[in-house]
Amino acid sequence: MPDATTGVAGPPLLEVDDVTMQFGGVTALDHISFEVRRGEILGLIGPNGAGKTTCFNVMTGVFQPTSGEVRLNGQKLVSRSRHQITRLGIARTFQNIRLFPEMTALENVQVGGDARHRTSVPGALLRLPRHRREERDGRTQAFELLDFMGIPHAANSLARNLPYGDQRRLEIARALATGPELLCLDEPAAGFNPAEKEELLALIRRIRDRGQTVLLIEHDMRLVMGVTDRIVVLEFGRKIADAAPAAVRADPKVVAAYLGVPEDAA
Amino acid sequence: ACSNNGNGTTTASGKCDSKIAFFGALTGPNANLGINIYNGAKLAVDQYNAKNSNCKVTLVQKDSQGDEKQAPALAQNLVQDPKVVGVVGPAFSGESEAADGILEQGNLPLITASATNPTLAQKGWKVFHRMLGNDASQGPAAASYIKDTVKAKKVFVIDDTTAYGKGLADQVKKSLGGMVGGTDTVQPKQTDFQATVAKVKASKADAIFYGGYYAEAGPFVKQLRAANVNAKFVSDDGVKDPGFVAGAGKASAEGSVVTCPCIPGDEAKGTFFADYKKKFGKEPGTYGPEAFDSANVFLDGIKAGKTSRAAMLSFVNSYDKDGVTKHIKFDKNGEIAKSEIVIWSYQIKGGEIVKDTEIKATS
Amino acid sequence: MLLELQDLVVSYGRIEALHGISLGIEQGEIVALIGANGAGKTTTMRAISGLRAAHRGKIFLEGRDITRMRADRRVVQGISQAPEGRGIFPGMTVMENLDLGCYTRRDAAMIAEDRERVFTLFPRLAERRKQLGGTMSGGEQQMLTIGRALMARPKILLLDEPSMGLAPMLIQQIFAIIKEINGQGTTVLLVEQNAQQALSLAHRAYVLETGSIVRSGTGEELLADPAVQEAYLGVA
Amino acid sequence: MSTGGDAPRRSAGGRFVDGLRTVDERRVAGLAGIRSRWRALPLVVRIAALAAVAVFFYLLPNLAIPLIPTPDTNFASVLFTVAVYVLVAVGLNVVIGLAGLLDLGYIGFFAVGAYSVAIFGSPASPLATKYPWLMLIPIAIAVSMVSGVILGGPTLRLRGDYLAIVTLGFGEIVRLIAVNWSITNGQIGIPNVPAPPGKFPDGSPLFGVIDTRPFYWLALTVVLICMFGVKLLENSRVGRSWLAIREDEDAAELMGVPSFKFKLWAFAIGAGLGGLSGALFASRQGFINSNSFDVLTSVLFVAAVVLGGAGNLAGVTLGAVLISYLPERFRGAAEYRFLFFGLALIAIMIFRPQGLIPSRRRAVELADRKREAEEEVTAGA
Amino acid sequence: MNFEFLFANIGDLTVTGLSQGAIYALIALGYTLVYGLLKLINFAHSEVFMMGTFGALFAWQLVGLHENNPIPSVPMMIVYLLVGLVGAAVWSGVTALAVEFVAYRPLRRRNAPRLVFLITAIGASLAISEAVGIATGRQQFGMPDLFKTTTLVTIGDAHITNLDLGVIVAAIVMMVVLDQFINRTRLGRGIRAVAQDSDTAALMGINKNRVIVLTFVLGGVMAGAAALLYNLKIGVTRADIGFLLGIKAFTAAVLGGIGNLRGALLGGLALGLVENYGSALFGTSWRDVVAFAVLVIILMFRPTGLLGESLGKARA
Ligand SMILES: Nc1ncnc2c1ncn2[C@@H]1O[C@H](COP(=O)(O)OP(=O)(O)OP(=O)(O)O)[C@@H](O)[C@H]1O
Ligand SMILES: Nc1ncnc2c1ncn2[C@@H]1O[C@H](COP(=O)(O)OP(=O)(O)OP(=O)(O)O)[C@@H](O)[C@H]1O
Ligand SMILES: CC(C)C[C@H](N)C(=O)O
Ligand SMILES: [Mg+2]
Ligand SMILES: [Mg+2]
Repeated sequence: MPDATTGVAGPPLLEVDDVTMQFGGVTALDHISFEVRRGEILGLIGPNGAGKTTCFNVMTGVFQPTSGEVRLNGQKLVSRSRHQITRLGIARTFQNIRLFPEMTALENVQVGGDARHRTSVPGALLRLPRHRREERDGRTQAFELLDFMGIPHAANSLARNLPYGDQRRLEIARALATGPELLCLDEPAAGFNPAEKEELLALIRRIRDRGQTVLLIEHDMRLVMGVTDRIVVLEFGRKIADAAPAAVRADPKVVAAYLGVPEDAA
Repeated sequence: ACSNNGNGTTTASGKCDSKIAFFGALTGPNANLGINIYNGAKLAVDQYNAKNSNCKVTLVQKDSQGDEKQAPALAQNLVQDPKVVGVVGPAFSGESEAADGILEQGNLPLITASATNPTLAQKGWKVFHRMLGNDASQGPAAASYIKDTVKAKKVFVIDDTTAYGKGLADQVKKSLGGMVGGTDTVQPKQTDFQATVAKVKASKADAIFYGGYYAEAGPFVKQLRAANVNAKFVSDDGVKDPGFVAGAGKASAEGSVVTCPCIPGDEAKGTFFADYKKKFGKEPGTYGPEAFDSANVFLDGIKAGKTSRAAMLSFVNSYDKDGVTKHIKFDKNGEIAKSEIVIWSYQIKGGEIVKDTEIKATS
Repeated sequence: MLLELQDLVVSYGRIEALHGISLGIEQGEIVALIGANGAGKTTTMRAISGLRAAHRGKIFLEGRDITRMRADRRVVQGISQAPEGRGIFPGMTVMENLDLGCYTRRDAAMIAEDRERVFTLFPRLAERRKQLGGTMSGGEQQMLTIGRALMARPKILLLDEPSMGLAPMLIQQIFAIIKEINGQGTTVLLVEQNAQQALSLAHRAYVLETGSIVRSGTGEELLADPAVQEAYLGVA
Repeated sequence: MSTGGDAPRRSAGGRFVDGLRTVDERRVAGLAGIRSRWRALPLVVRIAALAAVAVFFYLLPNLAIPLIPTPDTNFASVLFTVAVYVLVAVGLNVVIGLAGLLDLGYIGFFAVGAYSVAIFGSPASPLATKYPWLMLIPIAIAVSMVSGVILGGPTLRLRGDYLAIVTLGFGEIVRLIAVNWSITNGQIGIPNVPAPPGKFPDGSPLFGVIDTRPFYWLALTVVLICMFGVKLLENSRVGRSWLAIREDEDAAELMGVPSFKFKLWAFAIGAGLGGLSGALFASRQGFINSNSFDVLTSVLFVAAVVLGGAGNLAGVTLGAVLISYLPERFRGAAEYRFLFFGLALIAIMIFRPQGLIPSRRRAVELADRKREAEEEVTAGA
Repeated sequence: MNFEFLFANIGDLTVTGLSQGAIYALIALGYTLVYGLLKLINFAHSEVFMMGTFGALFAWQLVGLHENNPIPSVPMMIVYLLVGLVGAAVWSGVTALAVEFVAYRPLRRRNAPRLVFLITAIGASLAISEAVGIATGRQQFGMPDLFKTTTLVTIGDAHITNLDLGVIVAAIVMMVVLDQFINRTRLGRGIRAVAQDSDTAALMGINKNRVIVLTFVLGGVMAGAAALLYNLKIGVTRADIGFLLGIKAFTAAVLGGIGNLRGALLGGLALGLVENYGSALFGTSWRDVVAFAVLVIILMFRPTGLLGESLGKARA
């Protein structure tokens, strides 16, 4: 199995260690291991049903893997609760958008920001100074993130009424608000047209430039090849490649399993 | 109507606007019992108004549905209306527990024509009066009926957990002593008694005493007979109503016995029986005569110019006169004299409740 | 004209999503509808299939006015839609989902044949006959949606972003399939973000911009149109 | 962990606040003109207006307004009942309206509060203590909150309607324990529940049976304080977390919301307020038995919240007022009042499915949806 | 705790528990059907059932069978049973439809939130039971006896009466038929499709409103059948009997896994047994406490009931 050979090497931020996930007879992940290094943009690709989303679900605590372990900064994640994992520094978006539809965009982002806040009922009832500070900072940060994602105009609209594309952006803003070290994006460009994909590509780079690590699932090869530093390829729950974009593109196994005709039209 | 008179105990201003109130169930599962009592009181008031057309008395009705939950609010209501100088009721013991304390705070005299729980007289309520014998008499009477007339060996005692049913069943148990071959409770509004029927069946008792009201007793007996339990069914004044036969069905109700510290309507003195029949087109039901007497005590008071509650209270306390059911005179707890207590037994025959014998009060 | 929209207006509450669009589709054509996010493509599809009411305007199928016809009746009349996103029945198996596709059909033998055809197109569905639709992966659900729409043997097939969420190889396949069923006589209305491919496949196409049709023409014409190239083909 | 916060961006954010105000205003104005105008008023004016409303409510039993007073029942007594229902609705709104947990057994907490006061306060109870009334109230709240946590702990994992039936079961269990337990004395009940302390100069009790206004004023005060507290929670991280959980619990968890903790808080706070209202109820009633705590009443509590507009304090208040006031107002038509009441519930909900005063967010959303739906109807769907 | 009584009578307790549970199960089917389809707790279903008890009574009165009539001959009994069944099913079915048209359909048109349906359901329930209460003077009505209850077989110490056997068999047969209908027929598949996603179902050519009406009628007919059995077993009815029984049946539905037809049967029978054993063990007054406590415990370990959901959405 080709090992990663790319330049942007940092210490491993996230390690997926020999993870297996079975659903009844279906083995969605079959002894998968890979790592995400601090500061990189890692692509996760593979045919439909290869296990990419399942991999996210295991990392973020949605599923308990049948076996194996996931570590963030060396800390074990398996069997931790989901909100704890988020607070440890992983945030994600969803393949099928899952915003809080009846809350405004601003509130959606604020909820994300609250992951880093401590005060609870007593603080809110007594309006303790700490609570006031957190509220103020959370609000400011939420506005900043909406701005950063290019949807400041949406702040006071209910999420459900936003156009599809803005909803995808809002999801990313909300995930960023939790202050993650690792941001996991599940097909963020689905349903985007080429121009919008172009914007998204720039945006992902900017997120990385803010110091955050990005793990990206995407079927659009132009986007993946354009933005990632390294790519892990899954097929039938197994890892079939783990290399720099150029190497992956040329890998015959990947071509056969996933890309089809080398020159795709994306 | 919304002015708040801070002091309800003061005398009402006008002379001819006094009210007395009926307090009890006019609707709800055991409404028949309340309606009988209301009718008795109504007859008294109408007769009074016919004779005193220049100074009529209003009969206020407070329908509690026999539900303790509703009672406190209704009692407060009565207390807040200074024109009300006397209450006939509350009809049931349970609602009495809930309401009488409030009437007491309002110093509003009450005469119940039916609430039979003995402890009601022992709570130090000055306003409390009872026109009939209590369950400390009825319980032993029922027990002796079971022993002497039914000649049962083993009795299964059931109550409905109300102040009345439980209180009475406890008295019966005490009197039966070792003959009690099992006990169980049912809940008001229950319709499915399979579990209790199973217990009765397993106990092989030859008589059942049921303390409670007719709404539950009817279907209970029906299910009992359907399960081929043929023990003699003995119950109380709460079951002495055609509603029992309706609930149980003629066949199942047949032969059941109920006791009651009330006189049969046709045993009442004077023209009561005829008057009642004429006015309502049917014979007086359970406690009609007692209610008639209770209302008349207050009406006599009003006639005598007792239009404040305090005056009415002392009037009632010193009342000493014959009514249609008995000689009326209350002791310091508000009970009538021992010698005036009667307990009757009644039988269900061919779907009718017919009077059986007068049981001698033993306690 | 198999299907015709006349001056169609559709709104969501106070938001008017389509401002009076007119378009026509001839028997046997593949017509593509392209446009940016929120342009109103899905809304157009839903209006045709009857899931959204027309505020104003008319819809004709084979010359008959179906504007006020219920959605389920339109299926019987030969309109079948593969909805955008997750339009599968999550609690039913793959097999049951497919069977619902031919709810209005009664020709058992043909149905069996069509089912086999779908399984040949998407072997993954055949493997997972008994799996619940809701547990399939995103791309697998997309296959199921398309397969199910095919099961209806419609006169006109509405495909809303069929390539969304599919792996590159499968996208090629999907476009091949569209071509094939069109060859067998099914008319197709295709909504796609993947404008390049959609336009090369389509006989004719319309460009939708914020609720209005701004351009139309044959596939080649639009492919060659510089404005279209810039806005939708990512040719900078 | 850097999410930025450097100077240029902040100013950008600040500019947006201004820009947004206009957007917001336009959006709201289309639907709820009064609401937006209200929010546009200066804070002082708003406080003054609220104070005036409060004063009005304090004076209500003394005002001779036509039609409003109840002909068959003492008005102040009805007002007290109304206030208790409002308190119930405020508490239940935290659970249902904010956190989205369908609690059909809220009466259970109401009962726990009521029985706490009765059991520890009534001389007729075997567990009577010498604690004064003012001590009994915090005890009642505490016991209710603990019961909320006891119920919530094991069951908050359950989804929507499973939780609903479990809470309903809880409410019934509380009632049935009251029926069967010797201390609570079943149907027979507990008399002489203590009332708040205080005497008129003439020695008659301040909180007596004849003049019920002091009770009403007390309840009103409690209601206002609790509303204020709930409002503080709503406009904070806590309220936001509740909403997020209501919208999509899984997503909320994945965004770092400890959903169990906040649901438990919602339950405990709701239970505490329920217990407090029960305690007030018992003190005023002077007598309680198991009948007062039946499922139907519990269901009516829910009706109050939804009828008025779940999630909105003014809404649930109005709902509670209607639920408790209407049957009293029409006590004259005793036979028919619950029939009419049932029909009224249907009619109101059909004409205002979003509740009488919907919460802001729902108002917008529902107006949209309603129009959509109407269009679908015209299309013959 | 009275173990002695429990074990001495375990057979009889089992039989009565099952026949009790069978009635719960039939009512629970109605809850589960509507819940599965519309995700709606049809609170008014208890009243649909209550109307059924009166429906049977009226039908009998119409053909001249009154409470105190003598027990009829076997052929007449069968006729009367059928008459009662038709009367109950028609009244229940009509009530169910009325509730759908008056209380639910207008809300669906307006896309009202789910909770609102619950409130109109409560309103409908209150209105129906009050209307019947007023019409009947809140009186209790006794049922005629159609046959004499006799013990058919005795297994160990369990006396199985004709009534108990009939009730249990009827419930099982109806559940099986309904289950086959939902899972095997095209119409049943339509019902399930609407249950999961009504928009997409329309795209399959399914008429949503027809499916909903059909479901309410089915639930109503089941409730009618339950009402007939209830009349035979309990022997009286009243305007307010629906409420408690409705809650029990809903509990049974949840216990089995709401939305799951087989779960409704299982939940109903289980609830009947638990109640009977529980009341033998702890006293009859603790019966409902035991029932609800068991419900809570089971849900703690199986959060979606014994059999989980199936008519509605599985985890998406
Ligand atoms: N709960 C489940 N039960 C059974 N099979 C499941 C379940 N969840 C996922 N699977 C299967 O596991 C495999 C992996 O699914 P996953 O969603 O991870 O795919 P993916 O790589 O994200 O695909 P796509 O690109 O289509 O989104 C799929 O074949 C899917 O059908
Ligand atoms: N349910 C809804 N409520 C309110 N507005 C909506 C709703 N659905 C769509 N819209 C709005 O209608 C417009 C058209 O949306 P539509 O979904 O038809 O666009 P589209 O062209 O299909 O976009 P996409 O490429 O994102 O699928 C958008 O502005 C969108 O925000
Ligand atoms: C009317 C009577 C049956 C009342 C009954 N004696 C009771 O004390 O409650
Ligand atoms: Mg995926
Ligand atoms: Mg679209």
